[in-house]
Amino acid sequence: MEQFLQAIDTQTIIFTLTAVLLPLLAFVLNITMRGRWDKISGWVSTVAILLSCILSGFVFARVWNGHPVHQQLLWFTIGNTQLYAGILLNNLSVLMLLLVSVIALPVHIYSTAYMKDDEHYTRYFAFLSFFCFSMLALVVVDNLFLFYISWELVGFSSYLLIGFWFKRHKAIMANKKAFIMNRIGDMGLLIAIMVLFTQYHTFDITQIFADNGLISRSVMKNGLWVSPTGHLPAIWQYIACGGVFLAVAAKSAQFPLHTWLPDAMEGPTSVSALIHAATMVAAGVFLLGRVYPMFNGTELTILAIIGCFTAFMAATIALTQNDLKRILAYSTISQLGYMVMAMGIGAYASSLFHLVTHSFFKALLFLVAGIVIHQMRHINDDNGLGIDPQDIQHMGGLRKKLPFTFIAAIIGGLALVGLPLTSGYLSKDSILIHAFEWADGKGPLFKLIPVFALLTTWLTAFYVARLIVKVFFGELRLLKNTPGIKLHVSDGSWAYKLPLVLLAAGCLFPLFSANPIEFTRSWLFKGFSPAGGFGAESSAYALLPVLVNSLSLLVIYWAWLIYAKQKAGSLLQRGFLYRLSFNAWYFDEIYNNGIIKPVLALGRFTFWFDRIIINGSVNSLARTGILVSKLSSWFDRNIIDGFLNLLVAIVRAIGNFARKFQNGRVQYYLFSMLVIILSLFILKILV
Amino acid sequence: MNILTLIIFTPLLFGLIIALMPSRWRSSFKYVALLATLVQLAMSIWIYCNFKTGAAFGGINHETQFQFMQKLPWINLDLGAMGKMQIDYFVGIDGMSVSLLVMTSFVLVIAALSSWEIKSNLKGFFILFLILDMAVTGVFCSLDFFMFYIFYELMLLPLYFLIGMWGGAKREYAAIKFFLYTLFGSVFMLLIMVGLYLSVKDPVTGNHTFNMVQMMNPANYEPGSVFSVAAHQTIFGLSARAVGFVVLFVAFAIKVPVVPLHTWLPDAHVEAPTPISIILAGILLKVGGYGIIRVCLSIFPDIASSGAYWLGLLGVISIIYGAFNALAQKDLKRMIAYSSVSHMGFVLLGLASQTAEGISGAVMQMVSHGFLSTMLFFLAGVIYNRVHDRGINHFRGLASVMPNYTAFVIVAFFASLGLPGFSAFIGEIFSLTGAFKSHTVNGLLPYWMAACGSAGILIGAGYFLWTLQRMFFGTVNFKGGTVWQTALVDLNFREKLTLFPLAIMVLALGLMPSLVFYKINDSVLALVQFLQLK
Amino acid sequence: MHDLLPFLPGSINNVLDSIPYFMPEFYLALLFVLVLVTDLLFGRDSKKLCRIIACAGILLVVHKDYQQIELLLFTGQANGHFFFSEMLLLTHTAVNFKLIVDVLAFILLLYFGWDDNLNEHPKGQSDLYSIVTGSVFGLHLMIMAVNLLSIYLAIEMVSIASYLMVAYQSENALSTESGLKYVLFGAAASAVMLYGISLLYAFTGSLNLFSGNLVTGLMHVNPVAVSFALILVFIGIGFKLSFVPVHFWVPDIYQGAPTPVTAWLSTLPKIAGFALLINFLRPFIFFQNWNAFDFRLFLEVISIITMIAGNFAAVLQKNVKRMLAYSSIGHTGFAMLAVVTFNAAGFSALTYYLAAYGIANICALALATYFTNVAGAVDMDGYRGLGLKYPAASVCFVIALVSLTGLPVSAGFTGKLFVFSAVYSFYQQTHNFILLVMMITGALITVVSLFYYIKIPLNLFIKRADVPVNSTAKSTEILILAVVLSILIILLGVFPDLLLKYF
Amino acid sequence: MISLTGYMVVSAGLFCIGLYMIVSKHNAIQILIGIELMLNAAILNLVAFGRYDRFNNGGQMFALYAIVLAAATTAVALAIILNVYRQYKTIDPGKIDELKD
Amino acid sequence: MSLVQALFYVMSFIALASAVYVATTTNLVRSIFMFFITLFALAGLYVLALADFVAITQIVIYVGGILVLILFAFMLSGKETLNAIGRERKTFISIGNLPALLLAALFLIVLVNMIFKVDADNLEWIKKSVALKNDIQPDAAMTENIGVNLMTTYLLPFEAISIILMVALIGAAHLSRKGDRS
Repeated sequence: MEQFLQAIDTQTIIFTLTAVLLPLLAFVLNITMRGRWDKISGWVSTVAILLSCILSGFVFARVWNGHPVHQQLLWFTIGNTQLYAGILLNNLSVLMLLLVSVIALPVHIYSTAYMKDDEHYTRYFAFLSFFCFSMLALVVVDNLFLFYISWELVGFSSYLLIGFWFKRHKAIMANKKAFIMNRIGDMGLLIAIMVLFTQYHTFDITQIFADNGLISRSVMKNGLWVSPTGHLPAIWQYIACGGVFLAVAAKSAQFPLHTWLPDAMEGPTSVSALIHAATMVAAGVFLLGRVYPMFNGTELTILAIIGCFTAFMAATIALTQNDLKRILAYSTISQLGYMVMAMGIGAYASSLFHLVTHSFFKALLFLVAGIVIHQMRHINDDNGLGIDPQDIQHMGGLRKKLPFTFIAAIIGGLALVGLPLTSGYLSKDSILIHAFEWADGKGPLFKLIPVFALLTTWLTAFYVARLIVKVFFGELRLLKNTPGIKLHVSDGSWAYKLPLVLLAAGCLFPLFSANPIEFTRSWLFKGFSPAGGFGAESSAYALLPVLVNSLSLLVIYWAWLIYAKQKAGSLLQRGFLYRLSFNAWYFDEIYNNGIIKPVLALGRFTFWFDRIIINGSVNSLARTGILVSKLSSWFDRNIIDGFLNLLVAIVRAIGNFARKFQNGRVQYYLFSMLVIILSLFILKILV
Repeated sequence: MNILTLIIFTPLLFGLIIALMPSRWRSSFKYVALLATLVQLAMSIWIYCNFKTGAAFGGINHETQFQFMQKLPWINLDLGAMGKMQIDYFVGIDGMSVSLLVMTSFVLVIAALSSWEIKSNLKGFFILFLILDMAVTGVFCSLDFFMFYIFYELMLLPLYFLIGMWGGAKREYAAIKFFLYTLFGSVFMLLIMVGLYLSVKDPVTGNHTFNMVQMMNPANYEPGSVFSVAAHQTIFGLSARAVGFVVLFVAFAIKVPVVPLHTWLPDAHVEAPTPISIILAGILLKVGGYGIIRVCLSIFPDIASSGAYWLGLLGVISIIYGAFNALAQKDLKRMIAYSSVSHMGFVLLGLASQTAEGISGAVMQMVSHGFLSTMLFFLAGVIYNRVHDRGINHFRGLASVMPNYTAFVIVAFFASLGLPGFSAFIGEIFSLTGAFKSHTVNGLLPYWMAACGSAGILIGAGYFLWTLQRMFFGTVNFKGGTVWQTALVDLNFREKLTLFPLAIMVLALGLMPSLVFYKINDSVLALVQFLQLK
Repeated sequence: MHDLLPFLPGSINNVLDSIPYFMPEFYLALLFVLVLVTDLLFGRDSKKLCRIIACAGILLVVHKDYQQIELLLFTGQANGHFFFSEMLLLTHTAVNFKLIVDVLAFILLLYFGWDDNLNEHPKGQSDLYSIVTGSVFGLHLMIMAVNLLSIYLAIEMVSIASYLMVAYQSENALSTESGLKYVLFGAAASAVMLYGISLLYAFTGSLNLFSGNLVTGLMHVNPVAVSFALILVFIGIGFKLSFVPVHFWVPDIYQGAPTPVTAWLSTLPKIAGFALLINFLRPFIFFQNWNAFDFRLFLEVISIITMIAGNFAAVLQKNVKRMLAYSSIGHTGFAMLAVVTFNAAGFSALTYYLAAYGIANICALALATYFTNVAGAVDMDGYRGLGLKYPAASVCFVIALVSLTGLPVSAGFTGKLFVFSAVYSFYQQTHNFILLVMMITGALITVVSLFYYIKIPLNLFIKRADVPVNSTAKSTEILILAVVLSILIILLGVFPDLLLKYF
Repeated sequence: MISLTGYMVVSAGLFCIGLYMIVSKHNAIQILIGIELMLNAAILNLVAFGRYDRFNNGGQMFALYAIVLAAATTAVALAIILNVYRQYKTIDPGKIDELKD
Repeated sequence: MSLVQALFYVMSFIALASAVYVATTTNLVRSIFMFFITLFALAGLYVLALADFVAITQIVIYVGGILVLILFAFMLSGKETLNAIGRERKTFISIGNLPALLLAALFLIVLVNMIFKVDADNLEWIKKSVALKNDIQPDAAMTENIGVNLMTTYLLPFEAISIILMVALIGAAHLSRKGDRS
């Protein structure tokens, strides 16, 4: 099936292929050269990803807004089905390709420093490269079968990386949990793929999901799901969608399968930055993007509801967390909820836009967190304190010690909150606006979605502010408790700083749009919107950003007051008191009694709910599984084997009966024989 | 000399050589056995390379489409009024056999390599090993039912002794249980075989025949004979053909094993020494699956269709039930044994679907499980050899002590739980796809079976990961304390040499499934077509 | 005298004409006298000589048997020849049976001298050889007998010889005990049989099964009474075959008798008994309107019960010989499967099966002797751990047991296959469901029989000896015999037509 | 003429008496006598019906052979019983039961 | 015919009665001697059935051979002990013998039932035999007939039985012999 292709396309494909395979090469090199190359292994991987990054850039430049490139080769034949392995490059995949490699590069660089002292340095980079390979493959493959393969490989590499420190009990519990949760999603995806394959006899994404693809020619008729290639009962369409959603929920940590993500923070922080913030968790959203035509109205609404709920819930939880990485993890869940919700409300472009921007600022924040934790661990190790280096209650005032990091954190934080001039502002705005647009003309209940989305924005603002304030402002609380400890804290080498710079650059508006205010001008947004796109008439356009951002600022300020005030009465806080005079107390009271307490309570409740009910139910599922397994094992030993023993007993019984006659007395033998003859006679007479 | 004949009887020849060698050369027996298996492997690779594909080589029910055939008269008796009794020495392979044949010779090499651990009665061990080798190879090559049966039965006795003499603590029980279970299946198979023999006539010679290929053609059945399709004979009020199918199926299902006929397996696997566990799991189970394809489906296609639902159901039950049982095990080998039950359930499910995907998936799963279970049992054997314990709870943090070992364990475990890139994934996903598709294509299996089957993959992840977590990760803590810690050295060169090719094979098949699919596809299509014609 | 005078020349001619068909038996009679005279002349030292003469003589008889095939074919009497006033019938099947019996007898004669227990018998073995040759003569008669008188006579002849053989070791309490049991049970069974014969005679006035009025006469008599008489006769035949309910003697006698005698009892009279059974049934089965007594049903039920009783009871045995005794009961039941078909295929299957059984059983018992000789093992427990000390013998034992179980590749398996085929093709003609039940039972007892046969390899190889055996005793001759027999078993398993083409 | 039925009844009676003896007696010799009675019952039958078989003389000839065979059997049986007595000092078959399951 | 019939009844009665005594007596010696009577009575019955040669053989072999043998055996195996064993049981019909008795009685019932069903005097072959004058008349000299038959029709059994007797002789001699031949 060799097809003639234009030379340029072939070149593009080769570039892509090289970009994907370079990390794999790095993985293989690192695995095979273990023990010999220990020190340079990091650079092997980094160089590989750098080259990937460059190649991806080329490819991106070629394909973006150009014609999609699709090339495939026969992989194997099974029955009459021919399976092709191929690469599909369109706007979505090249964007993701670039995004992944661009995010991965700083993380790699960062890791060379961050993991420097780990005894399994090589293994770390091997796994990291392997992850990059899987992730890159995931975004470029052209059929569902390969997609599933990469999908699982991504999960697998995540498993390996979460459990990287396999001696830590929590880490291996976390990676098992992550993998199994993901497996639930994989199962859903598998079923969905099987349904689609049965319906369309192909795995090819283009054939199924293209504009004029098979799925657009399928209709529901009389309870049947009819397509040009066959038909199935309608229920299977829902099951397929459900399967896809399960997959998305598992990978992108959506309610109710989100609980693995916070636990996954047991992995190295650099891993969290790459996998559990920027790339892998976004794969779910990417999947949605790939199979978007599958979903119809109702299903999309459900998606929106779930996304929205997840976003809100996670945000409330994040309010009360003290673990630095957990806050970020919940924040990630919340942001992913946004993206899913955006998909649900039809804001396809906005969703992907947010995906991209989120990757940058969340990766940035994680790297920042990594530096902070690293330094805290230094302090901890130097002084033998035995504290949790991730607990923000021990931190404070780090902006003076880590100025560079502090700036990066501010940029990242602002982007996360979505304040103007950041990329986050553009994407988040676009989602919110779309949400309101979408709810227009629908029932009042539908309005809840934009409203809650809005609320979440403010909650986000609050926890981000709380985080930054607690970590960087005020005084180092450790010093308070245990004065006289040694502090050798710094931003670290260039390998720490350079990634922050790179990522921070990505958090600012210029990368995405020349216009810092209007998201519709963004090239990225345009790349996914149908031509003619969005009308600018809506009043929401003007109002919303103002409303959102001003309130966000207010919230941040609130948080500032609350957390900064408790430490040392800083000027800012006094200034606030100054402006609002006694109302400050009043606000404080209201905040404490009217808002914070309920919100905190709500946060606690949702966390409790999360921990006990959702987590609990997952655990009890596991417990039930083990119980069932014990039962079936018992059944196996006693009933099935028991049947065998019964047979043996029967054999014995008959044998013993036959032996009973053999008592050694010949007359008894004769007697028995004659009795039998006699009974034969009598039988003969009677019959 | 026919290559198949050579490959079958090479081990016997080497066995004779070992038998004739004086006992003081006992240290060289293992090399002789290894050489025998290597020679076999070389021959099977040659066969694989020279195996022709194309619609003209589909095999299944066309005698002329088989390759490397050899047909010699063997037993030739004139029984007067009853006609002539003719049994041929008839070997030949088609796509179904060739993949399993190569897999078998590969696994046998591994088994021979892992026989290094055997320390006592070497002569007996290797002679029995080579007889077993001959029998399993013979099963995959025979096209005459009588030969098939003889090889099939010939496996039992060597295995009995191999388990019984070199096995673990409960070896007597395990050996006899294995023997009785499988014999129970095969004696009834004998009855059906005789019935088939007397029902089928060779159209050329006019004699009754054991030729399996001719048994597949309804026209060869004597009118009015018990198993004739047209005659609708009954046995005890049940359709004779249905009875025949069920009996044969039970015989093979015991081997596969299918729940609830599986209980011999955990005992036998656990008690057997490593090389024998490898052969049991790697090859013996496939004999059952192969038998279902070659005999049950092909000779009784009508019943196979009407009974497909039940086959599928049994497959699903095996998948789930085996997985749950694996979850509950405390012994590593037992866990692996139950995982085999679960994995072989996919084979049955795929075969029951009677779709090209399902059958290809089933064959792939068999080949893949052949390598994987070999790997798993070898790995279990490694620690057993070091400390003579296999309790999952008795180990902790092995990863720190034996990193290389753990790496292979991770590969094997993840490959087994169906991680893409490894062969089991291809096998499982296509078995399931076939099962799912079946309802649309031929209406045999309901959709939910495939869905339930995929739950098995999930539980599979559960027990493998749990085991990983319990045994390999975490801080080092052994039941046997420091004694174990010193005993548990990492893999040596031979072990790596054994494991590495396996890992490569598993990976290669996962990445290039066409290694298998290309060779089997024509046969699969021929079989599917044949099954649809009924 | 006046009555018979007209018939005298004819009768005398008949006798003279019969002699060519009686050559093997004639030579056997001569052999008997020769052995006897040798025994008397050479006294104590005659043991070896008697054995040599007996063995050589039997070989000659085998040769004569073989010539009879040609004789039958040459005279164009493929369906058989009656002689001695229709006392005897020589058929191809009969010649086959005779060949099997003689060959096995040859093997057994060799084997008698190698049993240490028997060798220790203070009164010497020469007498045994005379008895044995006499017994072989009886077996020949049994195979050919078709007259109630010759049947009775043959059975008695074999029985008397057997009583003596069992009780031969008069200094051995067990041997004597089993002799007593045997003689009492046997005499009672023969009395019962005689009573049955007397009834048959009373009902028909004829003793001749074939040409006389026996079968037609019985048609006119009350069927219930006929059934009684026939059942009583079957008791006598069954005593030789040892089917249920006349099997009670078997375990005790097999266990108590000297091992070679057990080998003798478990094979030769049984094989000859089957020939007798076939001859006895033939006129009834082939008689068109026979309906007084359903032989097939009778045999079918007896066969099933025998298979089950013999095999299931064997499961619980500890003594090797006793276990083999029970298993031989089971084998009788299985062989009766082939009798039920009552056609050529069935008979050739039966012949083959019995030959295979005979070889394997003799091999097994020879090895039992071997282990008693070298290690003093009598019970299965005594076999523990001997497998590695005596590998050759143990492997042979396994082969013999494999054949007895009926697993490939062994003569026993092929025999079983032939029996199944014969029964199956008969089933295809009749669709009698009891045949199916029989076959299923036959298959089932294979599994059960494995259960007990495997105990010997289990003890030999798998169980570890509690006390290490320190014995230097050797018994090379038996070992060689066993090896030869084992090779034969496998050879016949792989190439059954070596033997089967003659049947 | 004497009715044949009469002979048969007498024979049946003898047979049953013999039968009773072989299962109830505690002495091997008496059991042997019982067997002889059964044999005689059969011989009586043969002889009685042999009257109607003048040419072949089957019944009478059979009776003769039966008597001779009985003698042979008895001789052997007695020899064995003698041996048993030597070994066990009893000839009660019920007490000689070393061989049993 | 009444005389013959009467003789038949007398003989039958003696035979049966003595047999019952043989069966029931606890004294072995008496039982053996009573067996003499039974055998003699039977010989008489044979004569009545016109089988004089058989009757003579009966007396010669049974009475003269077998019984003497039995007596010898009895003597050889220690009379006192054996008698002691025989006398151990006092009761005429003990409970222990009840099953045996029941068995014998049932057998008798079944056999008699059968005998009456058969109707021996009107059997086909007997009628035919009478019609063909194939029945033995009281004045016939059957001994000659037997002699001829023995040498022609029944030659084989005649020869065979010689071997049987030889075997029995050797065997019995072997068993009875004490210890080593030398």
